[in-house]
Amino acid sequence: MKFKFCRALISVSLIAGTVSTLGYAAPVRKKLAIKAGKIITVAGPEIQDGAILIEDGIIKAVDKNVEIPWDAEVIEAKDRVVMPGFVLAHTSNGLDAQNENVPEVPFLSTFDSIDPVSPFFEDSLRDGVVAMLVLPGNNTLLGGTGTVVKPYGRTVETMLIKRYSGLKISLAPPVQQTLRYMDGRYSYQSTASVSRMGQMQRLRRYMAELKDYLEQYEQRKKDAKEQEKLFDEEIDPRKQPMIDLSNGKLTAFIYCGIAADVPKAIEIQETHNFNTALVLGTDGYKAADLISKKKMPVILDPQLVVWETNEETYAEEMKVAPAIFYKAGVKFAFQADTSEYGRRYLWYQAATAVRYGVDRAEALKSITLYPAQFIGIDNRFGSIESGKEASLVFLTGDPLDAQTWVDKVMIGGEIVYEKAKDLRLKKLLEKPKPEEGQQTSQDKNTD
Amino acid sequence: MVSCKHIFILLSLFLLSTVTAGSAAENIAIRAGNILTISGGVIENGIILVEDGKIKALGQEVVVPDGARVIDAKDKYVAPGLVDAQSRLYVIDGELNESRAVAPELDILDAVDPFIKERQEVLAQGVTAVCVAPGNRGLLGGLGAVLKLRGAKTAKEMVLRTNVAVKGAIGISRSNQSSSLTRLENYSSIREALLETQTYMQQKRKYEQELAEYEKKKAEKKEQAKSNDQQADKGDSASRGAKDKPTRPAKPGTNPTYEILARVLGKEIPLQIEAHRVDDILNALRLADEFDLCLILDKCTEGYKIADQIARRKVPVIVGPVSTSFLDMPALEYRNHDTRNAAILSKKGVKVALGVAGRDGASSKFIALAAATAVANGMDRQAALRAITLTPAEIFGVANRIGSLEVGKDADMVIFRRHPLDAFAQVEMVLIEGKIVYERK
Amino acid sequence: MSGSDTGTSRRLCPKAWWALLTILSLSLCAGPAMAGADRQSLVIKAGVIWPMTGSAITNGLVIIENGKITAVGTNLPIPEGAKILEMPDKQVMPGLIDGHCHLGLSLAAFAEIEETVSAVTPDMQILDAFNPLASDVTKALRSGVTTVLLAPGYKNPIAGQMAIVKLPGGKKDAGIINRSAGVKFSLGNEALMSDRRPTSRPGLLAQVREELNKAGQYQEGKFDPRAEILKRVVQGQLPVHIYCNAVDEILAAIKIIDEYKLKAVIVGAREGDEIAEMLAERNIPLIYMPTILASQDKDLKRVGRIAAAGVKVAFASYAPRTNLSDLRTSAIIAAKYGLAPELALKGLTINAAEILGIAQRLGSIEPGKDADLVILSGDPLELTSGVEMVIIDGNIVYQKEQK
Amino acid sequence: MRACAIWLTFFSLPLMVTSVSSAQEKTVAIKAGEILTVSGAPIKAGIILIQNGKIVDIGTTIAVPQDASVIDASDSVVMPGLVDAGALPPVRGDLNEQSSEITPALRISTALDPKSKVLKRIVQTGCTTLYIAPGGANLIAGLGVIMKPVGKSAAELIIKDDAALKIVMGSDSTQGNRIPWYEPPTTFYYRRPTTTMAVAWMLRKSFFDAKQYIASHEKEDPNMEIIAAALQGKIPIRVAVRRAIDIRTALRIANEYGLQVILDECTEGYKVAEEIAKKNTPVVLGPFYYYPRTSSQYEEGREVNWNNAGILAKAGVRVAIASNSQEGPRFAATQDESVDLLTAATFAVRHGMAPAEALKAITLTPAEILGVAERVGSLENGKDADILILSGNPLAATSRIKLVILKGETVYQID
Repeated sequence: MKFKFCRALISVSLIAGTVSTLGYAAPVRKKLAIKAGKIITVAGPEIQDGAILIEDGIIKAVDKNVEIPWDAEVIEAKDRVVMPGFVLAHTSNGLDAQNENVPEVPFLSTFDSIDPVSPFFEDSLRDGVVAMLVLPGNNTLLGGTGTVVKPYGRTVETMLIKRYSGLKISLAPPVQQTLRYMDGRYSYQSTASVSRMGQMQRLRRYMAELKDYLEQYEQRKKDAKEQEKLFDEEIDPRKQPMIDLSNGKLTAFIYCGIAADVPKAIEIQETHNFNTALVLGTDGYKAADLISKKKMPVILDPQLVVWETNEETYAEEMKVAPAIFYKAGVKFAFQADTSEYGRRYLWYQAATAVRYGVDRAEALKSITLYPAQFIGIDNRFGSIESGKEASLVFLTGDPLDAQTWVDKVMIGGEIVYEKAKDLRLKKLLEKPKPEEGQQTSQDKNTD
Repeated sequence: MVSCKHIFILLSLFLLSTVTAGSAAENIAIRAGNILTISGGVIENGIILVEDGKIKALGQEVVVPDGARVIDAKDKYVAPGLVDAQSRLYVIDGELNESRAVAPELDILDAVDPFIKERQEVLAQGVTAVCVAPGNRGLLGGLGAVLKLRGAKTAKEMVLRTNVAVKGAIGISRSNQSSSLTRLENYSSIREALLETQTYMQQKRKYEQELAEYEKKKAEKKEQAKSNDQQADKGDSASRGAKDKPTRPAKPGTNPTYEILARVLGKEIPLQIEAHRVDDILNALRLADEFDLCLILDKCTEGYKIADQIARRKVPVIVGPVSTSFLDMPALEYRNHDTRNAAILSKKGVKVALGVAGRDGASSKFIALAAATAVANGMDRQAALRAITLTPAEIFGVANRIGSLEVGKDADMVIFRRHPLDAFAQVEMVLIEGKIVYERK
Repeated sequence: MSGSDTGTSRRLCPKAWWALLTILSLSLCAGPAMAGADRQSLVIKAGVIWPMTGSAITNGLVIIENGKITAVGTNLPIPEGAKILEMPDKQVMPGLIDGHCHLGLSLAAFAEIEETVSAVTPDMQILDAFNPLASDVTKALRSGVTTVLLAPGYKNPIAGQMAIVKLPGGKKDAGIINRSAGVKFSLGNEALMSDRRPTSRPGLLAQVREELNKAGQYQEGKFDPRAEILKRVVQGQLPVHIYCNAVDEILAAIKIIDEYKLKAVIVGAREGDEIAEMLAERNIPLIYMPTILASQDKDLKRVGRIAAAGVKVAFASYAPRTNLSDLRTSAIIAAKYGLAPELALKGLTINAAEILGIAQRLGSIEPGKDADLVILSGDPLELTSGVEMVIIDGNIVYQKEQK
Repeated sequence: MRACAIWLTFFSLPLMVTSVSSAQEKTVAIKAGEILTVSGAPIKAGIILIQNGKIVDIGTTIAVPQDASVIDASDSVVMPGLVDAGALPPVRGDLNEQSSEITPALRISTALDPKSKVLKRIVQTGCTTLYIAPGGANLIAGLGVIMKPVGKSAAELIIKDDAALKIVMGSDSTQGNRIPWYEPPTTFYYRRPTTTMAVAWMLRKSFFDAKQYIASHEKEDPNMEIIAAALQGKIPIRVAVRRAIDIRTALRIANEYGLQVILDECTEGYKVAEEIAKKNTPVVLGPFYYYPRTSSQYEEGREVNWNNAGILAKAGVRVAIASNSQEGPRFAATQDESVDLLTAATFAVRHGMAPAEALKAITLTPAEILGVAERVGSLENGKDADILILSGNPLAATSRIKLVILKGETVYQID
């Protein structure tokens, strides 16, 4: 831990220049008032030129005309749109390694693996994310428990919002990608040495053994009581997370690689009644009506638009997961991935959903309130309501407009990001100074 | 005109769904020219009465209750829904096997994808049930199941019976190479697993006895303690109570592998062994004799060479593929494949079921063709028809539900325009449990 | 017999034909087994006769003399001393013709037919690898197939010369009909390899064009066996059988056929239905892949659509990929999924013969044609009807054992 | 359903050709809320008149003939069909002929698959004109082709064959090559180039050889023919370069041989914008690596700038934005993996490019660079009626393509 801290410090000093906000260490003011051009509360209607009153990082009031106390510091944001910070319901980035290569390791925690200086957190903050649930990857049956963090802080402790929340279960067999020649084109294929049958079986076996263990544990306890012995045996800490899962202290995030895994996930939920959230693959929409029957929360695959070939006409038809789930009346949250630039922004995912017919309000909820609910932090995050934490984003325009930028990010009443001071973004967007001598030398040998 | 066709198809599908919804409750009476009740010969100009999904009555003089929907099949054949005993329908590609060699506890239902498109095509060829089992890459690959081709969103709704058999395999060539050593290894490791199961069961029984004893002892102790308390004169009761306390026996952990194999040993679940060469088949038979198993021979490519022995053992056989053309690239073990296999076995009195064992799920639609091929190679017509209806149902223990047209069985039936084994026997209508699931336009 | 004269005989004057026939009959007489059989005449009385050229004849008879059919019809005068086969409940059809297979090679057939060291091997002859005594050949007679086209493999863009042979029926010498019946091209993606030219589709087509151009400019004298053969291809003396399945492959094939005015047959043609009319208007015939290799309805329906568009279709088994005995199965499946039944039958016999250019001798039951007959227990388009007897050149080469 | 039907008429009906020709007789009028002509100023509440697949009239006050079938898009935005100057090849398998490093005569057009899924998807993303090139694993990769995405055979698809000669610099063309060091060469991968130096050297050498070839006409050599033609400016040359150093090398070699080249990809173009502008060399940007993804990028030491397009445009370079495959040099990506043009342009604007520029960069500019501007790229009289109808501003993330018209025929429509 100490080592990690030092590492963090060093690396921080390295990138101190890049994210200026890390240098920005303002103490939290007691009273704070934001005068915003537009407030998207998500919870209620949108407010034109309203104000938000914040005390000790907690929202006290939000309305068109709040009377602002004389001692409050006023942030003028007349030309800004203020809305709750985005929430990422499921990610495996920011870890040094995503998957343990042992199938059953529920006792692991991403808390010990999160790397505070990972550029992922920096990027997320830049994109207006204020809270995220970091879970293990999709290649481990019982991957471990997750951690809810804010993408800001020098150590895991300072980032921490909620430790020990959510447990990752993956029904898809671990995937090793290999290049195969398939119907005329090379494509990456999974060559899993274990099968879906095996995954389910291992899970059942684990639960059966757990049941055995608990019974015997109780039995031993009873015996001890009968024999007037003192009973100091602890529950096996490695089993604790699954126990908590069964008695509802944790939420199971079940990864369904293909639609066929969804019925199995539902079966698991029914037999053990875990409270469950489904993390879907690209074709999860096939099971939309199943899911809507169970009213399960859904976390969509980063790739929202997939193509399907119509058997009758050979036509390529677009399938848009959010639109389908919206019609089915399922609550969903988006994932962002690091592969491609459109998909890595939550606002762009929401915009895509709206493009294909999802209601705007619902789309906005699905990047703020719903994910907050899924990961159990909606008492503090997800909307602008009095009593909630002042974790807000200041946007230069409408959240779903591609030309809008995140201007400021406030977490717990503290401004933690400002575009104006974001040197890395500057570097990415502006023309570099021409290197000395280059120009002239070019001129010489080209003329 | 294609677009019209397309619209039409959608429309008809829509209608179909409404029909299914409607026909759920109502009774159906089918006036059939020929009723092929597999179990009881052919009934000409008979009537089949279907009531809430079951066959209520069938015969030549059956009174049709008013209000029943009458389906006219006077000049047609009605047969029970066909069954493919070696199907891959619904099973996700590459999910047939676990890498572990001995894993009988795996359940094929976990590899089933309810969202496949092929179902309707296979249904349209008169197949109403398939038996899916794990592949041959594991020595004990897992549990098979019988599925009905209902339109369902989950495996649970499709399944007719689970745990129908534990699928095993002996002497399968790897990358077109096989050696007698691997054969030996396969055979012996299956045997080992069964022996281990026996010891496992013994331990379990032992534990139960010990537990019973312990409980008894404890009860006695309680008695003693009580009596001691009653004659509470000296204060040494505690010391007496303290000595030779009975200790609870340690419970052996439950092992799903052995639990399943125990049920196999108990003849509760049959062992379905895929064996091709004569020596492999003989090995399988030897296993069955040694442990007194309920054996099902799968594939049985060279069975025709030892038909008598198989017949003597009264072991049912699932022959397939009838022709190696159904395979993608016939592996080494098919070298001596003979299309007359099924015919010879059944002539010798072996209980033969036929399977397609095709290269993918959709090829289950060829089951009738497979049977016809068997007939062309000398199999008796009736036997062949039985081998794709009742016999597989019997082998997998679902004969009380499907496989023949009898009173009380599920109303899974197909209306053919001609005899099912004719190449151009057009499927007119398919019913599953009294619901019309396919109707030719 | 030397390769060249039989090779060209197909398209030459009848004189050459007589030459060929004498050669053949000689080669047949060589077998002592049938020395006697040839002279005596055979009469088959069958329930139904399928001549393929005309409509079916019920209770007719076929008269065979010296391995040739002399008469077909009802109540014909029976020559004295003729051996008579009474089969009132059986049906007779011409021996089936397999348009594309790899029979009679060693067990590892697909190693035997792929000479992948070089991509262009038109001078190879498949017949040099053909073993008439191989187990699958002797078994093959049960299937009712009497004539097969032997082809080299799929991995070479220009694979080699194909041969047409009659199944020997246990005799040492196969009845060779044509030692070089054409050159096999492969424009499918099978012909791409990662470590040999070509590795890409454009490269594949470029190479084929290159070779054909070279052959076009090839002048006699300097010895180049490959150009030698390909020159005859370019001049249209030697037909090519182009293996291609996907639409783009077939389109590429058509383009090359047009450019070089090739005398071509397309083999495989899985997705041919999507451009069937292009094939029809160029009347390029097809040897369709074994339909039994497909399983989706949309694939099974394709061959029917192709034939409906007016393309001449024959069938192939790709044996040992599929059994020879499933040649008929493939045709039946095709018919079941929309191919006109009579086209299915013709595709097994007369159409195949015409596509392979052997219709003068085979493919139908007509006077003057070789007496290659199959006697079935029932309707040829019923899978349930088995092969009872196979006759090649008037000799009974297979008879189902009676129980 | 309706979309399906339309798809049918275009991809399943064997009689498509005839149906088109018959359909082309009729007149189509589009009533648009806003017309982005790209070439001129936007027109509010305008009408576009189409005859025989060509635009015959555009304006606000146009009399619509009675027999004309009217498409009412009065609530929508109408713009010219997109021109993708570097699209996914609808070709199966390897896109490169690996057997040699220099394959100028390799024509990608010979392997087109008109039924390819890629084309059906590209149409739905609004592309009506595509440039397809061979893969990027060979130094001189081969000849590209300009095509429309809808047609039954290659002949119907192709607008212009031998449209450009593709040359690849940087790490891709050296990929997999090995020097026959001690062991004897066993595969054809034992060959040059293995270094950036050798890339430049081989390029110079082949141009030098081509010069020799032109000088002395003794024997036919298809490959040399092509390079010679390129050298004489009969075939435009497109050089795929990423790093600034490679861009400079490319420009230098072009200078030496007096070539007029087009630069592809140009990931580090922003560093040398002025030089490119000075040579007035057009640039086809894409694929867009906003964050380093593949290892090869690290090997190359490529640095990304999000505003590459904007900087180049500001410096006065003619910039086209192409989708391109992100899959790597050898195989075409699927549409899922690549970026559609509208999205690319949208983000270009987000990162600093002027909206008008960005719109040009996916329509008119690529058309000019490809040399088909007289047919496509903008809404003007006489040009092909390749038209998109969108629900809103094309550069907004929330607006969707509602209708795609190709040569006057509706090829895609949302139900």
